[in-house]
Amino acid sequence: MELLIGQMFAGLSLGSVLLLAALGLSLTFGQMGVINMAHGEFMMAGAYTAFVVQRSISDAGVSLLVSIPLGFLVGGLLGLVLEAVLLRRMYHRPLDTLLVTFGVAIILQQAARDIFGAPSVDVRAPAWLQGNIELLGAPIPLTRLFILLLSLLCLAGLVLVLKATPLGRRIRAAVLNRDLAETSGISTRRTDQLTFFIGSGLAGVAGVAVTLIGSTGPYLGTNYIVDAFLVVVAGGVGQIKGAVIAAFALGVLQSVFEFSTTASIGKVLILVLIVGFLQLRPQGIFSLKTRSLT
Amino acid sequence: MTTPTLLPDGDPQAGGLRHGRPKYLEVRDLTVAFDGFVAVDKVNLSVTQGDLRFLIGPNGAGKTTIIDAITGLVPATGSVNHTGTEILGRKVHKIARLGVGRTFQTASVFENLSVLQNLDIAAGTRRKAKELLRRRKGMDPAVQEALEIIGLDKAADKQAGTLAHGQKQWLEIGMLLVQNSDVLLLDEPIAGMSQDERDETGQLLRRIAASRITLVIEHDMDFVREFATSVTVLAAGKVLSEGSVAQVQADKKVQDVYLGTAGMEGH
Amino acid sequence: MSTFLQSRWGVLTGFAVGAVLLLVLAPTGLSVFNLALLGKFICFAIVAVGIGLAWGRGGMLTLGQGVFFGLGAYIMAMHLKLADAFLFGGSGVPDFMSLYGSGEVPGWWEPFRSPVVTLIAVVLVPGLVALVLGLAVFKRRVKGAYFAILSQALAAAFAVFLIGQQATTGGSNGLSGFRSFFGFDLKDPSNKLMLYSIAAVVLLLAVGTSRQLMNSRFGELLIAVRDQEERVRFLGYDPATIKTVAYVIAAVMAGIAGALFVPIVGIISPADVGVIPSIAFLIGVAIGGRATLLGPVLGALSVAIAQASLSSTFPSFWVYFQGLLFVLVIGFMPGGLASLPGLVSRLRRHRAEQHPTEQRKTEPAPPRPILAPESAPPATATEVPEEASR
Amino acid sequence: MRVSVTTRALIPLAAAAMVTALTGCGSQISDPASANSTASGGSSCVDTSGSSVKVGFINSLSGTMAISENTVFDSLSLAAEEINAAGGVMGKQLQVISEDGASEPTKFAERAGKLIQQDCTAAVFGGWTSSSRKAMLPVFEANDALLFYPVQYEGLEASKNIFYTGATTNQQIIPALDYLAEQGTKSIFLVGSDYVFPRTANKIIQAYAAAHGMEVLGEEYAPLGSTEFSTIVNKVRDSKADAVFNTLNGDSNVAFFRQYKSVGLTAASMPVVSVSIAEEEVPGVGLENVEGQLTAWDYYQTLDTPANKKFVAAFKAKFGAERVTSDPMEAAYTSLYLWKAMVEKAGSFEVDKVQAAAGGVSFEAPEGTVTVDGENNHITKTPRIGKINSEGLIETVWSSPAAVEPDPFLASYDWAKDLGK
Repeated sequence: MELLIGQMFAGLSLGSVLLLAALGLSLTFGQMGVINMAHGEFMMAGAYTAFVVQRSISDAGVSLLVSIPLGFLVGGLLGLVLEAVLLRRMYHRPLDTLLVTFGVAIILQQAARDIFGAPSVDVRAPAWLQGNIELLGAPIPLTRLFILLLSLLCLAGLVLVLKATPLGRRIRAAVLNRDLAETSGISTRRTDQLTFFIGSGLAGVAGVAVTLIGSTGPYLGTNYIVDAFLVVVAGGVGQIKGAVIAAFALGVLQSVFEFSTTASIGKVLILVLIVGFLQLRPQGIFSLKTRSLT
Repeated sequence: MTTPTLLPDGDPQAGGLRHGRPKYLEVRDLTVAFDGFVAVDKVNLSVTQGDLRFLIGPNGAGKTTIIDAITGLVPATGSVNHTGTEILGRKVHKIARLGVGRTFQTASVFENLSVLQNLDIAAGTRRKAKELLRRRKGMDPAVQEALEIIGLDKAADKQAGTLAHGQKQWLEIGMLLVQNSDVLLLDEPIAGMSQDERDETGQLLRRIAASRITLVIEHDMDFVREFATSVTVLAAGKVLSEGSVAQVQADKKVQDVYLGTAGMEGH
Repeated sequence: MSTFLQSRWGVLTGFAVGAVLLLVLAPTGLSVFNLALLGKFICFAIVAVGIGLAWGRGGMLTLGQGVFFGLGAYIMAMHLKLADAFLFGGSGVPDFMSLYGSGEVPGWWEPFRSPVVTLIAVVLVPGLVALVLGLAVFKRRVKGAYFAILSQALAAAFAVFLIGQQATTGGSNGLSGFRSFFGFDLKDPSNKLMLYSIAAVVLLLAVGTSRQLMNSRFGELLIAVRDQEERVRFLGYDPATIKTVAYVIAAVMAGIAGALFVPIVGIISPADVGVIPSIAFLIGVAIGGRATLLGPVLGALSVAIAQASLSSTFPSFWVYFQGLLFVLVIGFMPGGLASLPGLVSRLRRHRAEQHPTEQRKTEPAPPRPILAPESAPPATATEVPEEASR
Repeated sequence: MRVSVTTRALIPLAAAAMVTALTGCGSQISDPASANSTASGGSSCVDTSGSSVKVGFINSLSGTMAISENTVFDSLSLAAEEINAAGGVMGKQLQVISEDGASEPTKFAERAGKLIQQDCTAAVFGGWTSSSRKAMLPVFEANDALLFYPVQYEGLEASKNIFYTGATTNQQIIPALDYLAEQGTKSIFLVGSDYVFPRTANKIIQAYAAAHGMEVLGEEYAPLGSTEFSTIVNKVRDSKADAVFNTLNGDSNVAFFRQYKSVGLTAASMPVVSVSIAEEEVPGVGLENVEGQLTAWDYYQTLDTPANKKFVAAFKAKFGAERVTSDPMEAAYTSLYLWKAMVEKAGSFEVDKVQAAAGGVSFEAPEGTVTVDGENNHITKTPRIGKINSEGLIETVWSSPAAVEPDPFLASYDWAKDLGK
C-alpha cells in the first residue's frame, strides 16, 4: 500500500517534470511549428541561473523564489535571440529548424562547459523543501510536491494567457491560419516573438525546477529533450490539454514499467509504445481540426 | 492541333451524350461535417459524360468541399457512384486510379520539376516498377499531345515553378488529360487569368468535356454563361437549383442568394 | 563545364576519377592507419548517400539512420565474434559471453554463424525493418516533424536496448576485438587494404545506384512526393509506397555501411548508433548539398576528415565549429556548398538587374497545405535547388 | 535491357577491385595454432634515438566523460612534468602527445591506433570507462603496444599489453563487502548504472552474499545518465535493507542521492557505499546530500603519507588550491612513474623488454607502496573505506591491514569459482 502510493506519486511527479519540460515546447513546436532542439539547453540555462543566483543570495529559499522568474527571463531572452537571429527566416522550413537548433544546442552546451566548468554544480534545495510529508505511510518528497505545484501553476498561467489575453487570441489565430491572421492585421511578427519568449521562458522555469531533483551540468538538457518532444507529439500538436494528459500518462506508465521491469526496459517500452500509439492516432490524443491539410 | 487520342471531336451538351452507354458520376445524399458544422448537406448531383457542368455558389457554399469529398480528401457520408462503382470511402489514390482527377484552386504543380516531368509523372500511374527505375527516354505520345493542347510545348523543359500563373493552371489541366481521367473536377481553373487566357481555357474545356464527365467550380458568371452546358447552384451546403444557365438565372431562389440579379449578371 | 559534368561522358569521367582517387591514389599515398581512417569515413559516406536520397530527394528527415547502421554492424559483429570463437577459442562461445553472460550462445545469435546468412542478413534485416516501419509510418501519413521525432525516439530506444543487454550484445562495451574476417587475418595490412577496397567499391556502387535512382522516373516522382505529397496522391500514386522504397534503400545502404564499419574500425558500440551519431550523419549531407548526388558524399568525407584533424587538438573549438556548421549551413545555405555557385551567380544577376525580386526559399519538403482554404493566397514562387533540374 | 552508362562503368570497376582484393589479400587463417603465432603483426616504430621519447595520453576531453577524465589528464600531466624536471626517463625527456577520446569507445580505438602507429609513442596512458578500455584492448594487442589504465574496473581481464593501476574487484568491492559484513550488515540493496562495471560488480556481490549469508534485497539499474530515481528510491526504501551498494556512474549519483534523501533515507538509517564517487564528484552531488555516506577506494586525498603530501601539494600548486585529488588521479599519476621504473629496470623502451621487466617493479605511491604483479599486470593496492566529511573530503574509516595482491579473476576465492564461466 505504502509502496503503491509512493509509486503513484512517483508517476505523477515524473509526469509533472515532463509537463514542465514540454509545456514550453507545446507552444513553440505545437503552436509555431518550430522544432527547437535547444529547448533542453534553455532548461540548462535556467538551471545555471538558479546556481548563479544562489551564489549571490545565500538563503536557498529566497534564491529559489528569485530564480524562478529570473530563469523564465533568461530562457525567454535566449529564445528571443534565437527567434530573431535564426528562426524568423525559417518558419516555412520547420524540419530545418530541428537541425539548426541542434547546432545551437551543442554550442550552448560547450559554452556552459567553458563558463561553469565540466563538473556539475550544486544547487542547494531550501530547508523548507528538504524532507517529506507522509501520505498513508508513503513519503512524499517536498521537492517533488513543489515541482508538481509549480508545473500546475505554469499550466494555469499559460492557459490564462492563451484564453484571456489579447496575446493569447493572437497566438491562437496565428495557429489556426497564419495567412488569415496576417491579413486581418495581426502582427504575426510580434506574436511570434512573444510566443517564443513565453515558450522558452517556460523551459527556463523547468530548468530551475529540475535543479531540485537532479544534477546541474552542461548536458542537463539532453536528458529531457527527446521525452519532451514525445509528450508534445503524443498529446497532439497545438493542444495544451493533450500535452498535459500525455505528460502524466507517460509519467505514470514509465513508473509502472520501471517498477515491474527495469529502468532500461521501461524506457524502451515507453518509446516503443509511443511509436505504436502514433500509428493508431497519428495526430496525437487531440487533433487540431482545420480545413487545410497539413 | 486536334488529335484523336486525348481530344475526340465534338462539343459538350446539356445532359451529356445521347448515344451509347455514357459514363456518369452520381452523387447521392453527400454530407460532410466538420466538428459539428455541416459544410455539405445531403447534396444530390449527377453529371453524365459529355456534359460540361458548372458548380456555382457564394463563398462558403461547400463547392470545394464537394470535390474534396468526391476525391476522398475529406470523410463524407452518402454515395458517390462512378459509372457503377462506388468510390466514396476509398483512399485518395485509389479514387484517382478509378479515373477521377481534379485540379486545385491554387495551381498545384511540382514546381521543382520541369513541365515535361510534371506531365510524365501524371501519365505514369500505371507504370511497372521496372519502368519507374529507368531513366525517362523520349516522350510519351500522350504527353507530347498534351503539351501541344495546353500550348506549353515550347516550355516543356522549363521549371514548372517559373511558369506564369495561367500556365500553371493549364499544366494542371494537361496533367488531368494524360492522367487518363474520365471524371474531371476543376476548381476555379481560370482564376487569375487574362481575358484571352480565359477564352482559350474555355475553348479547351469545351473540347475536353465533350467526351468526359466534367464538373467545374467557377465564380466568373460571364465565363459560366459562355461555356457551361448545365449549372448547379449551391448555397449553404445545399443544392439550390440546377439546370441550364438560363433556367438557373431565372430561379427566384438563386436570385435571392445572389442579392438580386445584379450578382448573377456579373460585373 | 557544368554541361560536361552532366553529360554521360562527364559522369563516366567523374566516376573514373573517383575510382582512381579511392582505389589507386589513396592506398599508395596513405599510411595503414590513415587508410583505415579513410575506410571508416567511407562507411559514413555510404550512409550519407542513402540519407541524401531519403532526405534530400524524398524529404524524409531520418534521425534514426543509426538504427540501420547499427543493425548491419551488429549482425556483422556477431558473425565475426562467433567465427573468432570457433577459430581461436574452440568452444564457439564469444569471450564476453563467458565473462558477463551465461556462457551460452543465445538462439538468435546462431543463424549468424553462417557467413552466407550473415551477408544476406546485413542487407535484409535493415531493409525489412525499414520496410515495416516505413509502411506503418507513411501509410498513416506520419510525416515531417513527426517522422523526424519518431525516428529519433527509435534511435534512442535502440541504444538503450543494446546497453541493457549486457550478456548478449556486449552492453555499453559493444562488440570488439575481432581477429578474423571471413577467414582472413585482420592484423595483416594487405587484408586491411582489401577491406578498404571493398568499402571504396561499395561507395562507388552506392553513388551509382543513387544516381540511377535520382535520374530515373522514380527519382522525379520522389521529388514530386517531397514537394507535394498530397498532389501525387490525386494522380493515383500512393506516396507511402514511394517514400518507403527510398527509405528502405537508405536503410540498406546504412546497414551495409555498418557491416563494413565493423571489420575496418574493429568495434561497434551503442555510442555509434544512438541519437547523437544519427544526427551527426546529417551534417555532412547538409553541408555538401542534401539534394545533390555527390554533395552528401563529399560533405560526409570532409566533415569526418576535419573532425579527425581538428577535434583532438582543439576539442572545445571543434564542438563550437560543428555547432556553427549546423547553424550557418542549414540556416543560411540550405542547399549546402553545392548551392554556392548558384547563389553567387544569382547574386550577380540580382546586382545587374538592380531591382530586388522577392525570393523565398522553400525547404525540400514544404509542409504548407496544398489545398489551402478558399481564401488562401496563391502559392509563392519557389527557389529551385540546382540539381533538381536537368 | 539497356544498362545505363553508370552501371556499365561500374561493372569493370567492381571487377577490378575484386581482383585487387583477392590477389592483394594477405594471410588467411586456416589453422588456429599458426594464427596465434602471427600476433606480433605490428612492428614498433618508436624512435628512441633522440633526446626525447614520445608518450601518449588518451582521455575524453570532450563529451560526457570529460568531467572525470580531465582530472586524470591533469594528474598525468603533473607526473610527466615532474619526471621531465627530474631528468626524464633514462635521460630522455618525455614528449607528451595527447588525444581526445571524446567519450566514445570507437573514438578511443581510433585515437589509440593513431598514437601507436602514427605517433609511434612508447606507451599510452589513459582511458576511463570499461567500454573505452575494451575498445582499445584489441588495438594494443594487435600492435603489441602498452596501455596504462588508471581506473578501478570490473576485473576479469589480464592482457599482457595493458597495465592496470586502478583497483580490480578484490581490491575494492570485496573489501567493501567485508567491511559491511564486519559492521553486521545482513541485507543489502544494489543500485547501479546500466553498463558493464555495475553488472559485473553486482554479479560478484551476489555470489559473495550467497556465500556469506548476506541477503540481496534488490538489484536495480538506471540507464546511464538517468536522473529519474523515484521508482528505484521507492524500491530501496521499501526493501528496508541494512545498506545500499551503489555502482551508479556520473551525474546519476546527484539525482540518486537527492531523491534518496528526499524520501527520508539517511546515512544513519541506511548507509550507501559508493564505488564511483570520489573527491571531485562530491561538490556536484551536493555535500548536504552525501555527507556521512561511505565510499570504497584505495586512495583519498586525506591520506597521511609523505608521498601523498607531496603529490597533493604539487597538484594544488600546479592546478589551484581549490582542486582535489582522487583515486583515479592517483592511479594515473602512479602509472607514469611505474612505467618509468619498468623502463629503467629493463634498460629499454621496447615493449617486450618492458613487459619482461614489469614483474616486481614497485613505486612509493601516494597510496603507499605498490608493486606490479608480473602474472596479471595489475598492482598491489591497499583498500580503504572512507566517509565523506563535512568539508567534502573523504576520511579513511577502515583500511586493509596490508596491501592486497591483485586477483582479477578472483581465482583465490572459493565462492567466486562459478563466476566468469
